[in-house]
Amino acid sequence: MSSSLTKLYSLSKTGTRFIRPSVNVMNRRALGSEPKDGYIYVNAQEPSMEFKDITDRAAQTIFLTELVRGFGVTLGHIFKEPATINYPFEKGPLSPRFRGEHALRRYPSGEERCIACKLCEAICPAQAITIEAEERADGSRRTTRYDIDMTKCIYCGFCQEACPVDAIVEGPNFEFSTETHEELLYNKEKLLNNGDKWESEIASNIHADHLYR
Amino acid sequence: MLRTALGKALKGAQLSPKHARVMSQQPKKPEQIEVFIDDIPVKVDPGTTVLQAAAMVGVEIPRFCYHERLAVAGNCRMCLVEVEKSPKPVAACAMPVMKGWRVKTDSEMTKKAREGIMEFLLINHPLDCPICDQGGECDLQDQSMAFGSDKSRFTDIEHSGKRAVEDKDIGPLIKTIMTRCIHCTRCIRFASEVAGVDDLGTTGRGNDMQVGTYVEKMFLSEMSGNIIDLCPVGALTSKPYSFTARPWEIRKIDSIDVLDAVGSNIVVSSRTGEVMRIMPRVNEEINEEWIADKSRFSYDGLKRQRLVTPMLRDNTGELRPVDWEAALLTVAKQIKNAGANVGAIAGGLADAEVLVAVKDLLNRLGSEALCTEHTFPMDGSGTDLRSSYLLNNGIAHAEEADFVLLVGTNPRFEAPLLNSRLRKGYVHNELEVALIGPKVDLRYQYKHLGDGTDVLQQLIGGGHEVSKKLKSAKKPLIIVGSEVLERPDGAAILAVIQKLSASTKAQEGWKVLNVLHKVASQVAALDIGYNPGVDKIRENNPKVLLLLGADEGAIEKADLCDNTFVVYLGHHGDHGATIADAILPGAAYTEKQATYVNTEGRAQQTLVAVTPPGRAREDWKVIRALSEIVGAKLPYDNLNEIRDRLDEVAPHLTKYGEAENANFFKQAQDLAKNVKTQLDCTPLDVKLKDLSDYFMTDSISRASPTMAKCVQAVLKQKQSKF
Amino acid sequence: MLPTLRTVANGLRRSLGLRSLQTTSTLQSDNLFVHRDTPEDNPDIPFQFTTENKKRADAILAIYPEGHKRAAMLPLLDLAQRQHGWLPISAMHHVADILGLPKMRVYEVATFYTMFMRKPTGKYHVQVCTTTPCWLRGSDEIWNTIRENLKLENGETSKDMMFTLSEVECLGACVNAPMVQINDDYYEDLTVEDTVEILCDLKEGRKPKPGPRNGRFAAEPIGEPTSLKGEPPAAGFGVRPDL
Amino acid sequence: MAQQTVRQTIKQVKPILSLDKEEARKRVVSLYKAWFRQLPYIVKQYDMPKSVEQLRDRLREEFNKHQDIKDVRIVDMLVIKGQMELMETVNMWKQKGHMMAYFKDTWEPKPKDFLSKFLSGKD
Amino acid sequence: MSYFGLDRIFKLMKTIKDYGGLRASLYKLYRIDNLRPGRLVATDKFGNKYYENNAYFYGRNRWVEYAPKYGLDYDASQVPAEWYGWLHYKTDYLPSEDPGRPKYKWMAEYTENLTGTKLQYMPYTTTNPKIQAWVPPSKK
Repeated sequence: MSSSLTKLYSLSKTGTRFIRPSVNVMNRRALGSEPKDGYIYVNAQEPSMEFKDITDRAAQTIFLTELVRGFGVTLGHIFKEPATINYPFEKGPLSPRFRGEHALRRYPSGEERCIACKLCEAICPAQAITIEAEERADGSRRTTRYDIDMTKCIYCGFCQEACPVDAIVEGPNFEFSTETHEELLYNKEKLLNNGDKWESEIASNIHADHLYR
Repeated sequence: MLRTALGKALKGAQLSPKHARVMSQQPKKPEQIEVFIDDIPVKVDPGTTVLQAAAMVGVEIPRFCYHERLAVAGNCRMCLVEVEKSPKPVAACAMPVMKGWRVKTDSEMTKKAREGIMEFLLINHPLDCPICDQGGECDLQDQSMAFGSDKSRFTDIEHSGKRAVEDKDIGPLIKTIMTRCIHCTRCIRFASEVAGVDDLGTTGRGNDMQVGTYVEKMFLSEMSGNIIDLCPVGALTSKPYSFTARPWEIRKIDSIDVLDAVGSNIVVSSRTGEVMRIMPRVNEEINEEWIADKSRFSYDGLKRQRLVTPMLRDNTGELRPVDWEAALLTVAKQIKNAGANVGAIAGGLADAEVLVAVKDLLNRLGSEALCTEHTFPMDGSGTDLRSSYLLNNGIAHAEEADFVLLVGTNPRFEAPLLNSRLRKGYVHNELEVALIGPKVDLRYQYKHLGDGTDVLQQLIGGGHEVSKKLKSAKKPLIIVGSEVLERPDGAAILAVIQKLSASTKAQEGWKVLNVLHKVASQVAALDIGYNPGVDKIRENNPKVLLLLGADEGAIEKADLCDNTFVVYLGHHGDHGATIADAILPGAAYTEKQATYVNTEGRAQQTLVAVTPPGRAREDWKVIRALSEIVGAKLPYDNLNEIRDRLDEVAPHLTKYGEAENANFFKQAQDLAKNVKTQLDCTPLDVKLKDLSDYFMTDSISRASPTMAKCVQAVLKQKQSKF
Repeated sequence: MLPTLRTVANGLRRSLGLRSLQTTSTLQSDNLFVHRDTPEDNPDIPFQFTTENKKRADAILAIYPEGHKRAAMLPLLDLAQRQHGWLPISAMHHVADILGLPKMRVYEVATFYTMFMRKPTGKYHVQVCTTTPCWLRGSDEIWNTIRENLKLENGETSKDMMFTLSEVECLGACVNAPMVQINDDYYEDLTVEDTVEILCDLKEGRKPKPGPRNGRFAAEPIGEPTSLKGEPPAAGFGVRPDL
Repeated sequence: MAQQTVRQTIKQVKPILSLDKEEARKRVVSLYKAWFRQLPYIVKQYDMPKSVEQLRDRLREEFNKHQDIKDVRIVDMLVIKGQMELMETVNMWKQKGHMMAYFKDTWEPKPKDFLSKFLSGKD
Repeated sequence: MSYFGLDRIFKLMKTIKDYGGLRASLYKLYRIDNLRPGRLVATDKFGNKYYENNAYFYGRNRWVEYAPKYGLDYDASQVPAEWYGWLHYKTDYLPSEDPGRPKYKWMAEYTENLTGTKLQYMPYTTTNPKIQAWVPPSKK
């Protein structure tokens, strides 16, 4: 049924050619008046006052052709498959390089990767990252504080580019909106937890992209 | 190492370049020679190295092992430059220029040499910059960026090719990651030349060479922190600072160290309102570019045991936090009740501003009971003549002396930088040192004359073996520790020394008598007119006693009446705070802009690096606020105004950076004749005899965990066999 | 068991081309350049020169002028090593005391020279040259013979403290290759039988005669000289006539 | 002398809207009424956590703040400002926060003299 | 038949039947604004069902039906991390089949965006206080 209506719509589209044969002519005239100096007149032009054109315009006004065509388009779309995706049930395609919510990753052994080199903090153009570090009991260099103000972050991805150990990454998640501002002030635990939650997806994204870096 | 007995034997035969510099002050000047650095002509003295000549025309040659204040080693080869007509590049740091040399610091050969050296250095240097504390301020990083090649032939997929070296444990201050070492030997040279502690060296040879102590041994020096600054890579880094901050996120504030009376110039690095580290700042007149370990590492004491809120002692005798209004009102009430019967004791860390504010306040209240914690003889000239309590000759000139008599002092721990000057004179300048007092280790040889006061008498009488040397010396120095002057017979000792110094034949302008103080506030306090010693307080028994950071226990609760109301104004909960009835939290030296006068009479100011913690306020402001509530409002509201007041009291207190000379030796000696006290026969003694005594001497360093670790490490090292 | 497994695993990983994670420092030298206290080498073990050696030490010191006494460090350390068989840390300390030098300066020298043995060494230190000329002349056989005879590997010392075996680079006796140095003596032009004989002699307390083993006196050709047979030419031979 | 000048200037300067006090008063009253009528809607539209009574009190307070002003031109000027404010409010040009700003706690003035600076810890 | 669109009606009826009757289908339509035939690919541990129907154009051919327990409180963040890639067309592997997907024992259980609930994240400091105040010694 819908296909027949679509056809009807396309008929109305071709019909315009019969109803408005002057369109092309007018276009051609507008474009045809291309002057020698190479400039094109783009402003509204005086309508042609030839008898033929005047009657043409009058006929179109009288028979409400534009209105009919508009309805035709609307009617045709009712029966077409909608192009919008039905979020949150359907989700759009995403690149493995998508830069979403931050996460701190771990080594396969479960040891946190971050070594507190502070390069991400240094490169962050929005100064959203705050790091404090000290020596852990085993003598390794670790952060005691790794805060990202997600409301400052501009998701440029410089932090993950700067990271020498792939610790801070921008994960795939973009569905982390919150009701309050405070919830977006991520601390180290939150980021590590993000990493633990999303490791499956983060790892496969990195795997998918590894040939290109 | 530099000076064994040989040095004495070959007197004057062979002189190090530095010695030559000292000697070149004499009129005969050798002809200058002309050389060309990158076609820029420059006239230099013979013996100048290529590197120095290049520096004269502003051409900087990269280097790792060369350091201005250390002997030339010439082992890093980074400074290789091309010299025209020379087939091979020459090491600029070690090669003296010849007449007409054309040095090319930017030629193809030079560049190639540098790239080659850099590549060699990087072969065995680990690529752990992200976890290296030197990262961001690393000479190797900078120079490999500037002079290194942009590619490497070093491929090491197996991770087996790089040299790995065992880390050394050289104490709680210095962290070693020896794999990063590039063998510049700066630390070794510093240890043996400046610190005088020959514990570092190279062991092994070739690829196996490593810098270390060979045996498990702590680097037992009071200046050990300087090797951190010297290390061009991250092999030696600061243990307390380790991993805490990066050089690019740090705010650097020029300041002054107040933990001894030398007033070393420092840079306070702070980050997020926290002092991260303290580093030396070059000041040729005081500390060159070194600082002592206490100055460098006790900053973590600034974060511990702090007084952050005013406190009052409640009915049960417990100290309770209160707000400023309550504290000030209570203290003011007590002061009003006391009337003129108010006293004040200034501790070792009080700045000139608070000293003058307290003095003004107490004077307005009608009291004169202003004392310093450390005493000084008042007989004779007392503190009226400035020259009798200053290190008159200046710290920098100590290295020029040819004979030094130390009386009752251990400069190594009381003023490590003065001691390094003396050691410099000893190494390079044939300085002879004699000491009266307990036998201590100064890291150079000296003649121990005993620890009795009778030695002084003998010296005056000329009957002593040393007295001839003292009298004949052109540049003699007598350095008296302030500690012996605190003895009951201090006045007599000072009088004897004044007489002794007058008897020398020092050259014009050379000041023989020098007093070495131990605390930073003393000179300013005496300049402003405080009474040295707390005797006055003991006599007066004031109703309200104000302690300005007086933590040395000069006065105890038992010395005071029961109803004496003790107010403590300071920054640390130490001895003073425990006996106080009211605590007004003040600012430490990194938290205020304040004036300190060092032992040579040089006024310097600290700057604000971080804000005072909690509800603490700058000290003088507390006094100013108190004065308003008491009803004796002090006429200054801001720093400029109180500095104007300082200027009124003593103009030199605001001439920052300049040492105001004092020269009243003659008058002082005349007055000294009136001294009635007799020399005591108890032996002269100093408190700081050993390295373990050095680390914790004031409220800041006592609160510092790092310093506590140092003490423990030193004591542990004592048990060791090495 | 576990180390074996680890070795196997590492080998496997390497052969697969995977990166292995290095956990310990790589061994680049068989010597340790830091001191470790051991029962036989610690500063508590007293070291004194014997009266004889004391005299020798004084004689050595007397050679050097005042102020240059530290130059006596090498001979003194050698003396100590000869007395003790090797160079314990207390001997280094003793030398430092004699010379009045910081101990570190002595450590530096003692670790620099490979001939100062800082580990317990056997009575006979067998050093086998395996550098190219000796190797070409069959040092491998000599090496293996000694190894099997003494049942020692490179750098090991026998339990009875009689022998220490080490493989060394050129000892400068290439004309008499292959050769072995045992303590101060060179045993040259060795065959497998010669080597066994020398070791047997040593084991039985005899001192084998040092020098070449094939009848040569020194480095001369075997039998007749093959060159330079004629009378040496007079002075001025081959010089331009106008000079 | 100075007063005379002022008086003269006042005479010479033309009034903005109102010719006399009575007229100015009328304008004020009408503005007050307009605000008053709007208050219930404001509460609703801006979802303010306040009751209409509270807003009324606040409105009265706001008007009383200027009750001492007698100069007609200043009154007119304030009335115009009030109208502008009302317009912004009615048209929802403002947001909740702007409206709630009327109910901000009174804030202490910046400390001026030494002691109050000291006690507040502000320099 | 297809010319009159009757096939679609049959398809619709089949879909309704597949979904378990008219009532269930109406509820589904109410809940997810859509009623489409699709192949059930898998169900994850939370009970979310994943469908695929390649008859629809790329971008709409995969969808999730949130677990019934969520009712109308479904949320986009209820898709666990393993399924995220598949649902966003990053991979065609199902999580169970994907060889590149690690499974470490330290990996945390997936949680949805918890904002607005009691379990929501609240920032707190992870550092020690910078200044240690002096505590006066007690008299006791």
